[in-house]
Amino acid sequence: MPDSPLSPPVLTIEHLAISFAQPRPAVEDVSVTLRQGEILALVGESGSGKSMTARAVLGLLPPGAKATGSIRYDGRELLGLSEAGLNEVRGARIAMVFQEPQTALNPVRTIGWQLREALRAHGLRSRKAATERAIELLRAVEIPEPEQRLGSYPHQLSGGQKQRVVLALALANEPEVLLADEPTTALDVTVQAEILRLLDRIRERTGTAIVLITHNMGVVAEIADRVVVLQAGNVVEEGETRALFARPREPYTRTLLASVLRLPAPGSAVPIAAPADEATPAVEFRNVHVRYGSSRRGRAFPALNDVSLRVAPGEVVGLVGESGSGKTTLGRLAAGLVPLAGGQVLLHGADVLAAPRSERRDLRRGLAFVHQDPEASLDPRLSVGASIREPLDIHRVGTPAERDARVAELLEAVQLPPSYAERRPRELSGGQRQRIALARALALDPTLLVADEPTSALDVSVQARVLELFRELQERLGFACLFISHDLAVVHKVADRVAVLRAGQLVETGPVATVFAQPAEDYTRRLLDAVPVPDPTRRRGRRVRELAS
Amino acid sequence: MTRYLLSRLGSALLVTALASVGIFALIRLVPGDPVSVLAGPDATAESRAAIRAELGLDRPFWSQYVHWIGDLARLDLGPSYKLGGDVGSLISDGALNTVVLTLFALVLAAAGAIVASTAAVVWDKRWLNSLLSAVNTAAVAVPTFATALVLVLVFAVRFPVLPAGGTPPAGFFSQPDIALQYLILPGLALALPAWAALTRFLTESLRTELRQPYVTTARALGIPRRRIVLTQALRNALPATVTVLGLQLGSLLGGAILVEAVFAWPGLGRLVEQGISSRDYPVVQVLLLLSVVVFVLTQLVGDLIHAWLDPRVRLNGVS
Amino acid sequence: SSAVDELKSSSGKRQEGGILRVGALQDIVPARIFTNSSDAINVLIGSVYDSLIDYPRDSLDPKPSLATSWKLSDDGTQLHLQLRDDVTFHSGRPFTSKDVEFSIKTWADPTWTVQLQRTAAAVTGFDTTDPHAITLTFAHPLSNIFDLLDMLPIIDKDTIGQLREGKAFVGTGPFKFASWSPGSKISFTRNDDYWRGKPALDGIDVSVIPDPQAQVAQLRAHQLDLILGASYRDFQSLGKDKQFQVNQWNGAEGQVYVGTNVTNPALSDVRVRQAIAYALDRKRVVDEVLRGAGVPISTPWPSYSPAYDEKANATYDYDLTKAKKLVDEAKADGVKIPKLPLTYPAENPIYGAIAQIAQADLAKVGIEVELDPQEQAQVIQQLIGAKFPALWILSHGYANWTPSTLAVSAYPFNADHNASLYSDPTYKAAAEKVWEAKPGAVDPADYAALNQALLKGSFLLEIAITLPQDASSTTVHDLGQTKRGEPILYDTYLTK
Amino acid sequence: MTASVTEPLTPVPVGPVPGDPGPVRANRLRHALLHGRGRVGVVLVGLVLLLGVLGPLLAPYGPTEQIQGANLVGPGAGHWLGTDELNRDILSRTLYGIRVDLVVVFAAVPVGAALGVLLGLVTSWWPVTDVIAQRAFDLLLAFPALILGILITAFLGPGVFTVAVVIVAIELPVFGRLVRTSVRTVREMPFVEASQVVGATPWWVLRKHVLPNSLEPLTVQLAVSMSVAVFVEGAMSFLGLGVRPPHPSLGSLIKDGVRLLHEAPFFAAGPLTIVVALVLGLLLISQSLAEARRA
Ligand SMILES: Nc1ncnc2c1ncn2[C@@H]1O[C@H](COP(=O)(O)OP(=O)(O)OP(=O)(O)O)[C@@H](O)[C@H]1O
Ligand SMILES: Nc1ncnc2c1ncn2[C@@H]1O[C@H](COP(=O)(O)OP(=O)(O)OP(=O)(O)O)[C@@H](O)[C@H]1O
Ligand SMILES: [Mg+2]
Ligand SMILES: [Mg+2]
Repeated sequence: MPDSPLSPPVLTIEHLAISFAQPRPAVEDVSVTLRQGEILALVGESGSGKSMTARAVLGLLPPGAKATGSIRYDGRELLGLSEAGLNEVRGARIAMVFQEPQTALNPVRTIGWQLREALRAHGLRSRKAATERAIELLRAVEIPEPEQRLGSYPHQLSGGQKQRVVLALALANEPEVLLADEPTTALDVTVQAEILRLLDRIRERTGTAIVLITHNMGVVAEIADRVVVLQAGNVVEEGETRALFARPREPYTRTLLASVLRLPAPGSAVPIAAPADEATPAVEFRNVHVRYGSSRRGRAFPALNDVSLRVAPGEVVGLVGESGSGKTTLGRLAAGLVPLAGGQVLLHGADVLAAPRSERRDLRRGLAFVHQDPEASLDPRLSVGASIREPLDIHRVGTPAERDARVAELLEAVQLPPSYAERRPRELSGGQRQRIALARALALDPTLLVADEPTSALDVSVQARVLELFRELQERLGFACLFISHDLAVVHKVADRVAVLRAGQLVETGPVATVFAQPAEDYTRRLLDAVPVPDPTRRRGRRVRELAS
Repeated sequence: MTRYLLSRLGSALLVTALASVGIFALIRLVPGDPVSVLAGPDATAESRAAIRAELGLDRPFWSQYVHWIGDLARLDLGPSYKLGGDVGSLISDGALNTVVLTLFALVLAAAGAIVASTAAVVWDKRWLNSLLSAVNTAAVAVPTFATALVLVLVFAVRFPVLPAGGTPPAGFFSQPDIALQYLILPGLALALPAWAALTRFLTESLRTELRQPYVTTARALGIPRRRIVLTQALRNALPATVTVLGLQLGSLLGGAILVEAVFAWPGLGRLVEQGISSRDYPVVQVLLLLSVVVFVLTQLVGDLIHAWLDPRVRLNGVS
Repeated sequence: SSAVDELKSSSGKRQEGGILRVGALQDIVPARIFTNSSDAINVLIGSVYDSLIDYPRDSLDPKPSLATSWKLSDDGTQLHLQLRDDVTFHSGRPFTSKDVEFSIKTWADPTWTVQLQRTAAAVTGFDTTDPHAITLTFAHPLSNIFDLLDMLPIIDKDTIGQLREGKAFVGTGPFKFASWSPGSKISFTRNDDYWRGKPALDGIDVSVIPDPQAQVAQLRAHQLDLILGASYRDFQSLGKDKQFQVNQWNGAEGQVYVGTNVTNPALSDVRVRQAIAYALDRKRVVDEVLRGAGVPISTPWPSYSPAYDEKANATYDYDLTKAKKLVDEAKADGVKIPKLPLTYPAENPIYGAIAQIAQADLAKVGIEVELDPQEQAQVIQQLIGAKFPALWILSHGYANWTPSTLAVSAYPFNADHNASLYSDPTYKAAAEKVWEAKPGAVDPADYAALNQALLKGSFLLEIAITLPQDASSTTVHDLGQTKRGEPILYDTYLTK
Repeated sequence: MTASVTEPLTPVPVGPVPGDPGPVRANRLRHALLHGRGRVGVVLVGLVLLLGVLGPLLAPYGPTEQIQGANLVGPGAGHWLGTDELNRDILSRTLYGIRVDLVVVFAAVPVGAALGVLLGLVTSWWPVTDVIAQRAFDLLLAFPALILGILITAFLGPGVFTVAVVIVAIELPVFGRLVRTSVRTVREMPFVEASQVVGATPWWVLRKHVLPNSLEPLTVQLAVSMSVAVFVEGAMSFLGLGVRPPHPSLGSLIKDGVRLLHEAPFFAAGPLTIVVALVLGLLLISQSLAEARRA
């Protein structure tokens, strides 16, 4: 069993250092030993060198990177091996899976072709044999009807299916080591849970050793045997999963673990729900319908179907649901960015669309929008000061000097020094950019804020800080908020009420604590179950296995 | 897919229809009178009036236009004012020459570009890249007419190994080997800038493709770089290249005017020039419309090939 | 096989038959087939058709062709011609006096816009009772009737419709029209039944190559045997090459000139026009632009013309002082000379070069000129409509024929209405006088009067006679040319 | 003012966050122009520009001055590049001729670009005007440059002005389309939505966001278009549609030189070198700018 410390090492990385032509090395000193059949998690904040370490193993560093130290596999030194030498190892002995299933597959080739190509690279030339093996592989990664799927193009598969195909590719030549670089980050929680279970089963069946790179401590707790914590290119701590979670030695590990948001254990006590607010809601959706594509051409896609929802003044409503369930659409609808196909949207009791054009602008003035991607939501050409000022400029609020003063106030409100007004977005970190976006949203004193996954692009620790700030500002300023997120833990932390969307329909709504503790709907329960719990003692897979044995 | 095609076809037809009115009006606005050109300096007023009536130029504008479109619909292009003969047969000879030359140049440019850019990307040698980029820049920087003349001087006059110009005396198809020799110099002069543009674009696309995650996936599977370039990156870079190729066709047609002049290649370029200078409305109208149709068709065909090469468009109609 | 090697050959032995490959600058234009306006038309007319009489190139002494002999009545209003009886058209139909009548009447039809239309229209009576003789009656004596008979091709009346469409050209000449691909090629085959005997060549292929340089390149590459259009400079350099010969055809001259709009306020003073005439450095034009293939002139006539007068021709020899003086005088009399536009066809580099020389010359005497190159189409329209604002450069022909042909036929000289808007009773009378006279019987004094009228008016300032040239490979022998510039290829043969 | 701002929240210390990208070079494009290929391009274009500007000072003769007896003299001490058929000093003509190309390159192209950008910008926001403008651009693009040149010359007669008009007509749709693509991409960007949500009008978005964010591709295209303009001038002059004699332009000089390639091969060398240098320089600039954009 992998738990045995006696299994022999298959991959040994010693004193690996990787540098680019820039002051700080990407990886400074990393030593890791991977043992046969184990799952080793590599964790750490963004930029800590996780991916670089994994890429160095297969000689896939970006151009310009220099690596020193040693990476030994099966007694062979991999660092500095020729391209031809590496090609013998790549795929056949050590395989790698990448984060983005959407782009990791060639869009213009069928998956059958890509599987055959992977097999061909290591000697399987016969087309028939390759096809058979491809079907076998697809079956192994639990893709239904594998024979039919061979002729599909990547875009015809769902995200989870694509990630399974990527796994199948990596497993094609039965490698001894699998390097998985954030293989589930881009996926829904439900899909993520399935993929993780699949990884675990593969390890069990083939004895493949897996290096799992992730920043999600829940995932680590779920399946890793051992954990290696990286910080700024160095290994800061290493240990058996359960021990490390229970007794982190290093302060960095401790912060990392502390930043992790947790859901209450299922079935915990239900607090009494607050009575429904009788005031006019900040926003109210009445039986709204949204369709994408022209209905005239018969391609209309119903993104929202008969959804009714109210957000009371000062209330934070979390909107959750799987990818594609219509969360973003509902948020954009409030902001007037998508056309309404049916129903009504009321802002403070006024029907926006029924209002004359001139009034519509004023109605919307009390509304602000924070986008998921802090990078894309700021114009790269404007200084952050100008970006924050923009709403004031548009509505000609006060004199220019007053506007500048207001910018300084807002910066302070999001806990950034006023000197930052001069910077360009790209001179800021992700978390800082998201604060700027927040500051801009608050510029006109909105009564309603629509936040579309505002923290999903951020690191756990940064996310924690931004959420903290958000919560604080919300309490202080008392704006209502529609908070969209696929991360149930985040919603749990910030929201008063939660609404669950599924395929364009509202399935459940209610106070957060009630819904999360005692979901009325099956769908909600599945969502909650799929969330990895950052606590190795409550590991589900293990539990199942322990029960079975 | 079909719907996508239909909408493209619709806008193509609209452009062509607009163009026909525009061209018809435009050419009549050009100062200078076909009748005086035709009659010559020594003609009397009566003879000019007689010619005007004979050409139907005394009718009102709209009636002339309706007649023209009606004739076009019946594939009757009418007679040339100047050359007397039917515009259709007049153009068909020139069109054949121009089409053969342009297509030859297009094939030369496309094939050359694929070879050059895959070689540059597969080998990725410093000297090869420098050499290619130098040749490339030179090919763009030297005007077509200069290249053409230098080619004539070197390969036809100084070292007479290839014909100095003209079309193959026996036509293109009865003696293909001879025809090829006649095509080489003008084809080369015409193809060079297009080749350079295509090579640059394709090399760049291939490099971009090689940075895509799917290439990393393939590399991580141990597939050799050369194979990745040839079977995957190239396949992904082609759809966009086809679009660029379509745009190049336009510049090739433009360049053909110069090359045809230098190589005494009796193609459409000369017809356009002469047609305009002699105010031969029927010829010019048809030629200009033809150029619009070719442009529109190229775009359409380019889109088609693009769609066919890209399964996302082919199967879902999205791009 | 190599396309180039096939073309190279040189053993010097006479070749049986063979196709002569000719390069022409302009294509044929069926509607203007009789106007002598393109070199391809010249090949066509010269090869497919015969005329009644032939002028030798350098004289005005008619020689028999389809007409074997002729007799002019004493009053000069009737001409009796005896015709050959052994001639058939390419269609097989025998040639008769009716065809002569039809041909002359065709030329008199204004839609064909022939230059000698007035002369043809002055033939009023046709006696065609004898199929092999014809008597023509004229409205008045026509001094240039033989010019008409030399120029006029005898055409087949049955195929005139096809001629207009460019589908068939049927004559009695040494070669038959075979095919025409507009814009690129015209082919002729030998007429085995030619009345003068079978021509040496099997046929002629005329390639239309509008770029003179391309013609030269193809001649040098032995893709052509004879080129009709090349720049003077190219002819000069081909002449130095032993592989090629350059032929200069004296007797088929043209004239380049500067035209003036005499209604332009600055140009209405004759002194200004004369000053321009004095200021033109004609010799430089001949030397540097025409590369010697020309003669500086003040009057249009070549030296063999009956109207030629050496003294009159030297009237406007280059003289800047005289020019300057005239300009100063005119200015002193209150004539304002603003910047004058000088129009010329942009397509032809010769006009451009001459215009630039003229501009520099005129600047020296205080006349500022702005060059105004325009498309041929627009230039011709202005010529016809007499719409040139001030000055223009073009060329004319017909001075190499009977002088009256020029005076009554060439557009810029037309005494009734010309592009200069110059009208003068003395000039008109002098022109009519030399026309309405018996051929060969014009009083030299009348010619002198005509010259005086022309020089006095100075509305059209001659620059130079241009001598037509062509170039051929040395394997081509016995080329000829008519006074009208039509190549005579009947005797031509090739050597290997 | 809201209460929140008058009582500021306690600022937390902000230091470099892990993964902080750090300051990036302020102006990538300027950097690209001052190094490597870009610098070679700038030097080449600068040199040509300098020659053109200083032409009158450097030229030993006037551009149209006909020197007696100096007919087609080869290059030598008196005439570095020889003389032409009309006895004019080719070096002087070349130096003056550069100016025509400079006008075409640095005036006509920017005008065409500006018009195209303006039209593209204004029309592409609303579907109706967008369709109309795009079809009009299609129509202009459907004619090869030279055919457009021949057509426009039929109206205006040959001359620098005509060449300039032709270049404007060629560039207008190119820039119009380019801007339209930009508008389409930029308007989908979250930052545009952000400003729309707070009430920005289309005009505001176009001016404040779309245009500034399209400037980079536009500059690259500008350099490319400038090199195209040099060609168009050359080709039009080659077909006799360019500058009016006696004034020289690089294109007309090449045309004259090419006519005399047999007798005076030296003639075309000078102007051709300048054209190649100018085009090369512009191409190098556009390449380096494009590269900087991608980096
Ligand atoms: N192509 C490159 N050029 C220069 N520096 C790079 C490059 N790629 C990565 N780096 C640097 O190397 C360091 C480590 O990057 P790496 O991708 O390994 O981080 P990571 O731990 O995988 O982060 P994430 O969780 O964001 O994926 C980072 O500081 C990054 O800025
Ligand atoms: N512009 C569009 N045109 C057509 N369909 C669209 C468009 N935008 C979204 N959709 C579709 O509408 C559905 C709902 O999309 P929406 O973006 O609201 O989902 P979401 O819940 O925000 O998902 P995610 O968690 O992935 O952000 C999806 O199936 C999506 O494919
Ligand atoms: Mg990473
Ligand atoms: Mg979303």
